[in-house]
Amino acid sequence: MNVEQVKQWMQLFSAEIEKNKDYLSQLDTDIGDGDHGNNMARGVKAVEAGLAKDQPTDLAQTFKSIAMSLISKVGGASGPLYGTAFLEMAKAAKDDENDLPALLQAAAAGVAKRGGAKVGDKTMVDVWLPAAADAKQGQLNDAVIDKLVAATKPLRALKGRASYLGERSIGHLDPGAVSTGMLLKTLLQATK
Amino acid sequence: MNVEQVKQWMQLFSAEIEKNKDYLSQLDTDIGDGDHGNNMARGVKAVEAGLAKDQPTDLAQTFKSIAMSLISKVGGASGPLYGTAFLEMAKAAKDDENDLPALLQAAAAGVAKRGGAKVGDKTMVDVWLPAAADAKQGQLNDAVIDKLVAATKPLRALKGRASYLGERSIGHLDPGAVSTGMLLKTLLQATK
Amino acid sequence: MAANTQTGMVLVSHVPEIVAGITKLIRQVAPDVALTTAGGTSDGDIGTDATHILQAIDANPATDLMVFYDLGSAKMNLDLVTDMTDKPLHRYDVAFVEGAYTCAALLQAGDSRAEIEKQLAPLKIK
Amino acid sequence: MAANTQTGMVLVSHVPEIVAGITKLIRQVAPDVALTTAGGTSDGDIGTDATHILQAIDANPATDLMVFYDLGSAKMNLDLVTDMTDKPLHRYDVAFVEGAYTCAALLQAGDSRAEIEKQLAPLKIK
Ligand SMILES: Nc1ncnc2c1ncn2[C@@H]1O[C@H](COP(=O)(O)OP(=O)(O)O)[C@@H](O)[C@H]1O
Ligand SMILES: Nc1ncnc2c1ncn2[C@@H]1O[C@H](COP(=O)(O)OP(=O)(O)O)[C@@H](O)[C@H]1O
Ligand SMILES: [Mg+2]
Ligand SMILES: [Mg+2]
Ligand SMILES: [Mg+2]
Ligand SMILES: [Mg+2]
Repeated sequence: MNVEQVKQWMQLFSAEIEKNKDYLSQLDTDIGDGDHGNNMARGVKAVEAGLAKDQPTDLAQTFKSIAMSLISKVGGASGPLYGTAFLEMAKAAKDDENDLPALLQAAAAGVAKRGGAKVGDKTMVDVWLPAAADAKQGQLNDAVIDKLVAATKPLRALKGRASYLGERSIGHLDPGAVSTGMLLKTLLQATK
Repeated sequence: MNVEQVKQWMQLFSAEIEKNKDYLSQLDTDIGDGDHGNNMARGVKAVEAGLAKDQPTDLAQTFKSIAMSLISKVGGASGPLYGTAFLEMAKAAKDDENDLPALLQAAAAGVAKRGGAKVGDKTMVDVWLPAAADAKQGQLNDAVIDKLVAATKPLRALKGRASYLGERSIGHLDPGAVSTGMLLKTLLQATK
Repeated sequence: MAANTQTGMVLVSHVPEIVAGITKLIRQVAPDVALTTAGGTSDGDIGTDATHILQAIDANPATDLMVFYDLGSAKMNLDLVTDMTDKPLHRYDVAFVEGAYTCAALLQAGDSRAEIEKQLAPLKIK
Repeated sequence: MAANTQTGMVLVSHVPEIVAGITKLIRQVAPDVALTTAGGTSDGDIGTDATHILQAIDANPATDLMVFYDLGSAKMNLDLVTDMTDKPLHRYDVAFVEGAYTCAALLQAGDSRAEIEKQLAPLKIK
């Protein structure tokens, strides 16, 4: 992975979020507070502005810039979660790591730690952790990602706002899992 | 007890509260939110205005008028507590009860029930319940009342705002116990 | 998944801003819930009084009310008010913000009072 | 009985009015406590963000901070911020209003953090 690919990734992700903003907010209306699309849209806009301003020249700087934008602008749980993912990739990249599976592994572990969620709790962690494991096996692709996202639907939420709904959270996709699916699919596109 | 005596009682109590407003608020500053004097002053002013407006002709109406004024104007825990005391006396008076010890008994039981406090919890109940029992024995006087009030000082509060302070509530008089002392002493004056 | 609007919520706080703020938090997840509030005394001071609480109860369109409050004097006023209104009042001695948020989210999801009470049980602290 | 002003308090909420209201409630019993707040996002929207929380931490004159919050995203932002500041942050997963009120009353009475933590323990609900 290199700086140009990350920038490409962020452009693709940004476009995807913009396109699906209302959809993500609708998913979040069903089992949350209805702001996930707006939160992410605010986030990716800040990421683009941040990269333009910071002009990072190496991977670590690039990830750090993205992380800081997400942390300060998303304004929901997904802010510190995605922010931590990119902070962890920045840390790994500082140690000269640019292998995609290793970076994803660091990101996924960071997200899981930040939220205290396990796989099966119906959060974005349900996509992050298995996807990172699949990437390590060289088996991450769009179909795998779609399956991980879809698998959140029958679950009962144990973390985040949806967990307040108890049983009522069953039968809905987790909004953060859906946006994580978009993040990973655009990553595959940008690095293929 | 008759209507004229109750009116006399309220005038004496009102004057006593007015005179000790700052003292009561200071006691409440030490182990509460510092408003007990103001709360009571607002309450007794409303009582006087209420009685002038309602022009009650029997004991039950008189107690009811006092209760409603306290309930709607005190604005602190002492509002529902004193309000309940007078509501209970109004109920008892409706059953043609005008014997002072019996009325006090009804009031004290009402206060204890409303606040869920026992004797020893460092609240106004520490004065109400023993004083009502003493009245029944014909042994209620100023010295007895002063002793009951003073006995709240070494206690640790288990109810009300002071209970948040735990051990720190020890060594202070309970403000509601002090105002209850004033209420009972002026009652003795008005009925002697 | 229609909201439960037969059961309403009443919030009682010593401070007007607290119930105004919780209302904002709740409205994000529960736009349709029958919610009324009494923040501060009738005169707008810090404190609670029965008159103000009765107004919030009367103003609530629901028939059955779940009530949340901050501190003890609100609790005593609530108990007093229970004797003064015909509407069934259910008082919860739970964490104020967290309990009210949970209740609102579940009413919006259509849950019954009995179902919601199960979720409120672990939040009891008073 | 001098107030403990070495230990401060930070309140984090999704909604500005909630922390403004709790501050009013607290100031009645704890005029001298070192208290700062972050209500809503930096932009004034409903939500929380690390930048706003950091501002409240920096603005607090105390050296050791006890932190209270409403919902989970505030908690995650707090944990993130813990890595970004030198001030020791102690996060309490307790009932928000009730925990903050208790803490403030005890700091005003001069209690130490260790003593206060004992009183906060029964309020843990998160
Ligand atoms: N504790 C947690 N661990 C992991 N992911 C979480 C956690 N809490 C929330 N999330 C994720 O965040 C998403 C919601 O994000 P968003 O709507 O932006 O934040 P908020 O819930 O604060 O409004 C959820 O769909 C879920 O995937
Ligand atoms: N649960 C209770 N049972 C009996 N008395 C109580 C209770 N809570 C508070 N009190 C009494 O009320 C007094 C405080 O009254 P006040 O200052 O007017 O109300 P607040 O505490 O709401 O500001 C206390 O000193 C105590 O005597
Ligand atoms: Mg959301
Ligand atoms: Mg949100
Ligand atoms: Mg008081
Ligand atoms: Mg008060």
